[in-house]
Amino acid sequence: MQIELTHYLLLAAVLFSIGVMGVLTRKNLIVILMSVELMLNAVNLTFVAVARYTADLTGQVIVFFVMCVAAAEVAVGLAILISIWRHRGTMHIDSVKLLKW
Amino acid sequence: MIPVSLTDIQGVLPETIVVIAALAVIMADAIRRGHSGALLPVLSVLGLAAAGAAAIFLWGTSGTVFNGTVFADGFASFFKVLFTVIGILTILFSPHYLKITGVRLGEYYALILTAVFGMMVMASAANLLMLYLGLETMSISLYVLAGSQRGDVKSAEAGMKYLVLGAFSSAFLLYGIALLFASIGSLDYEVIGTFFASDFHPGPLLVSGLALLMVGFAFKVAAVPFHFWSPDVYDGAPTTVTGFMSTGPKAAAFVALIRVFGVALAPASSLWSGVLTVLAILTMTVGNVVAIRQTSVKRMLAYSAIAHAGYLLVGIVAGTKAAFAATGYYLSAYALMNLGAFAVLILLNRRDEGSYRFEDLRGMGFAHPLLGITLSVFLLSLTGVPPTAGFFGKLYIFSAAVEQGHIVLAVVGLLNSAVGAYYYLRVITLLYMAKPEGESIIVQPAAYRFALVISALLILVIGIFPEQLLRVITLAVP
Amino acid sequence: MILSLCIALPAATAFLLLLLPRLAAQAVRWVALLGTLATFIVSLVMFANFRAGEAGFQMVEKQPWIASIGVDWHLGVDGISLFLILLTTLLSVLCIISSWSSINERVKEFHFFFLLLETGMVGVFCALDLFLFYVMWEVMLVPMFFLIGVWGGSRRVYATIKFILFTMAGSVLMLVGILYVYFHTTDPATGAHTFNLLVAMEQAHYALEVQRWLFLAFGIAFAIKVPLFPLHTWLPDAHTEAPTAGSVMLAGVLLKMGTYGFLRFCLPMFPLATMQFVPLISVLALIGILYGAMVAMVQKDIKRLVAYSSVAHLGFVMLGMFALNIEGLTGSLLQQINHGISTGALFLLVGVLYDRRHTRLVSDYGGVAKVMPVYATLFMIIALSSIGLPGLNGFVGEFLILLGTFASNAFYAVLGTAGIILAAVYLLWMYQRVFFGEVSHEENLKLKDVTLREGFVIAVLVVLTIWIGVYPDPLLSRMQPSLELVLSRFQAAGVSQLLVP
Amino acid sequence: METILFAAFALASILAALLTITAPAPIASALYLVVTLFCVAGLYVLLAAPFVAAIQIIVYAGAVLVLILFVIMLLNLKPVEEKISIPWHAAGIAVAALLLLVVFLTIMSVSSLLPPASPLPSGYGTVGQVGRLLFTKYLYAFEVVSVLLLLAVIGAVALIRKPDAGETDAD
Repeated sequence: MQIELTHYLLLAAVLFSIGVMGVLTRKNLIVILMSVELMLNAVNLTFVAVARYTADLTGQVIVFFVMCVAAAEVAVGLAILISIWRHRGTMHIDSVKLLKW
Repeated sequence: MIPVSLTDIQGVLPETIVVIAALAVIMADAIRRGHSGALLPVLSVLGLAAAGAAAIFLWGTSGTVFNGTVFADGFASFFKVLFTVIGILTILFSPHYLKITGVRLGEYYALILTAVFGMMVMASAANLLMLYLGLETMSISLYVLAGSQRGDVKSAEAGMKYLVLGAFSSAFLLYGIALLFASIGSLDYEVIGTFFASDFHPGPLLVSGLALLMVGFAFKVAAVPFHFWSPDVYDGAPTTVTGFMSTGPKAAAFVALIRVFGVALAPASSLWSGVLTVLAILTMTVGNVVAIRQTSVKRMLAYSAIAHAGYLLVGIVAGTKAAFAATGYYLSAYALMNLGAFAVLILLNRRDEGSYRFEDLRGMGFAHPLLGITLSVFLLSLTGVPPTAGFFGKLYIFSAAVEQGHIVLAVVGLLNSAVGAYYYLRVITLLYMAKPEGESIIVQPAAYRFALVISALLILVIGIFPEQLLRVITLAVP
Repeated sequence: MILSLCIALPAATAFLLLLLPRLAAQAVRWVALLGTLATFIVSLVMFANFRAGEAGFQMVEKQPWIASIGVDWHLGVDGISLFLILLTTLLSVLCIISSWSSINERVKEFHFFFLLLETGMVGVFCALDLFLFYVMWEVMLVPMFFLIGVWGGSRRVYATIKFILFTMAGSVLMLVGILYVYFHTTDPATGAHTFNLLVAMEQAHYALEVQRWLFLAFGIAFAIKVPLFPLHTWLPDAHTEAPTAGSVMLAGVLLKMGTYGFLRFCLPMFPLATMQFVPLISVLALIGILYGAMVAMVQKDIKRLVAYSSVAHLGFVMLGMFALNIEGLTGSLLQQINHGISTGALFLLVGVLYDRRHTRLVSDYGGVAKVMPVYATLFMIIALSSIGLPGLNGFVGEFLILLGTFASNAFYAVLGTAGIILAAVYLLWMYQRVFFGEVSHEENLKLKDVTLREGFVIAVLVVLTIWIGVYPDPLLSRMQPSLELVLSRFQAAGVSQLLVP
Repeated sequence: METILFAAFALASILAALLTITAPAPIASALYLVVTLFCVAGLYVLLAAPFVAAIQIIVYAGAVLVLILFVIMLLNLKPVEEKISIPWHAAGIAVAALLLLVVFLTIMSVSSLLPPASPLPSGYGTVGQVGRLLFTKYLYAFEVVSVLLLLAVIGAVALIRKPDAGETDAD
């Protein structure tokens, strides 16, 4: 069987949905951050696959940028997590009770 | 090969100045840690003013720079000026707030500048990747700003919530971009526009991509039902940042909406205008109805910000040049009135915990005439009472809707603004028609008073004589 | 120029007041008085320059304002608006005088808002541009909001919010109507859309279906202002809670903005729809007349009683207007002026009593005529004018209205007459309980009669009631050509045959 | 061969992703995420994107995940029972499933229209080629992203730095 663009797109869709599910069903903030990373990975996979099947490098360049953004988001996210941890000693959305989720 | 020409650099001159100013602020803060006094805000304001001047200087250029990835047109210039105004006002309101809340974060001003930078990138993006990068630059600055009140756990949690939902929605936006890319093969607005303008059958992949893109945008402008994050974030963030967040990013997101949906995707409007109409109606109505029930003025303003996003969506739905000009006008007016309202709230808040209860405003109007008058002007403008800018903006947006035959949308929107009158005027009744609770002494720094008076006057001036501003915007609309 | 001056003078005076020191209450009063007086004199000059017998607009001014969307500073006066402007400027002067001693707190702010209110009201009656009209219509809300809310009675906040919300809900619908008209009006000179009312009227040839919607969009806003039953519920609260000057302006002028709106916009622009709505509005007007009168009868508070009497009187105005013949229209317009004079005077009179005793309950009085004979006399004349006694102004108006109504629908006229009888009952009954009999409360023994200042204010209005009652011709001759022009719109629309039932 | 590799990476990545979002201990989640990232990197190689694959491993697996693990260790996070209500849980799964269904059907319906694998120009996906595009068309984007990284660093440091003397700390 030949692997087509369709297969990559489907795989990306599955990974993206798993990420969405993680964000929506977990309460541990750090796991939620990781789920967002899953979603971004799925998007990246889509870009790279499209780049391959259209022989256009643009897709790969975009992925480079998305990775930078993802890294920045994680860094800031973890910093805020630590500052919450200092106050509360926990990482659950449950404990974030001052603001309704 | 030199990939950069002078035109390229000129096209992004305001952005460059803002970044340089941000770097200068960081350096100054590092050198004089904790003893910088008024240096940082002064540097920031100067930088923003220079950037604004540069944007005005660039007025009249058109086309794109950097290989078609960045617009250097009047529309971008207009919004760059608006962003610098928003930035300057926010910074003028900030030192006092940082002092009373005990925040000593030198990075605060640098982050305001980088957020302004991100907004400028969004406004001038001619490519979906640039849009995404501008959005993220702005958002990450805001995540940190929202969480910057380190003594207050509410602030950190607001920052976290903003970050999680921001990243979540960005992922949707990006997935939408990816699917569009898969079907069109380019991210340039121009190519997308040509693609849609030529005869096409919207393939399912394209429709899904558009839908995801729209979900992403809806999150960003806090349109119902993707609004639930915004009141909490607005409530928890430091109040100056809340004012900033509810005006600048909203303007930036709407410029992008105009450029992407209003212009590039205009030929495919049958695909999205129906959905956007429903979103607009829901957003206006839910925002207003929920705002009525709030007990904190800050939360009330947060929900009403949702309602205002609904009015602005009407402009996108109407989809004409006049409608986009109206959106630009309304965003300018909204920036002034909303920032101003938050700024007065900061001064009037009598409790330390930042609760902003309605009761705290009792009788403050006569006790503090300047604050009372300016807040009244801001609130009347938010309500949409003539001769304020808020009125003219609303009229202009809804007239565009009526012109395009969206009469139901206009009726719903205007009835909503009558609902809005209830909770905005309630604040005024407390200011002037209730007995004050004891004496209160309020510090009013000169820069603060200056910024308030200027904002209020501007609201009246562009409300009574909108002609000049209208002409400028109308010329700028792509 | 003269109309702009009429609008600008009060506003300029208002901002002049802001420059005065906060505590110089007396200076504030004098400046405000001079400002309103100057405005009144200017409006008298305008009256003198008005050419009777002409139907169209006179003293027209037109300056571009927001050129890119076709908004002009466009003013003019015709027989319909002439007397409403005069009424506004006159009542403003009288209100300032009457507030001389009753407003002692925040004097500067009070006069500031009052003068802005005058600006808005004169602006509404002068505007010949739909946008300008709407702006003036809304601008006037803000000062009224503050006048009721800050200087009003105990339930003032509730009353003022209710007033604002009712008015705004109506006016936003009107705005949609205005925008629709705007996009169907093209300036022949420029080819762009315009808010010019004269052009809009010329080009108003809408299909019946469209006219119906537009009539509703405009009409609901006006009906709330009038107020037409069942949209009247804001009125008793606002009138009762407002300070005397506010009540006088509310009753005297603000309500007329609604009836003026019908006359200026709905009738000439949407004649087909107007015809269709005649039965509905007539019935609502009749309900208003009877309901207002009956509710007034059972009021314990004198001011509330006067407020409900306004509902009844404005019912007459609407009834006459929707008779759609020249007698009815003339009577309707004249009665608007009359109501302004006599109800304005009634609120002023109630204010005089309230200033002395700080109560408005009928039961707190009795035998007042014995201690305040001059006051009682003035009150009697005004009450009789309000009832419609021949020889006083109310009679002329009501007579014309009933004449007009009888010509179009005799049944309505009969019911309307019942309203007049009821008016006599509630006013005279109240008069009897307050003024006649023994002095039942000791405090009332020491009541001082009207001062020279108070007496002057009311005397001016009494003279007017008698003058209009005896010699209404100067008014009628100036009104009728313009009203006939309105009626001619119905002939032009091909509905004249429908006018006879 | 390619087919087998794709199948292996695909299945492994899906499995690891599922484990990432279901593992009770954050540290386990992080490790499963590393597996997913490696699988995706493998797919990038199959897609003729060796440069991207390298960055994926260096930046993601190398830097981001290490950062996450570091924070987990630093804060000594242990698995805690997450009291999540059943309807909320179900709703989350439903939304994700619906999304998947829609996108899945979309892709299936257009699968015949998607381009087949075309022959690649020489040097496709190498550092030089990617770099050229990066520094020509996307030069400005590159500048923007550098500002973004800078501000992220500044922001992160600002947030976790001990409050300055005099700065109030409520807790």
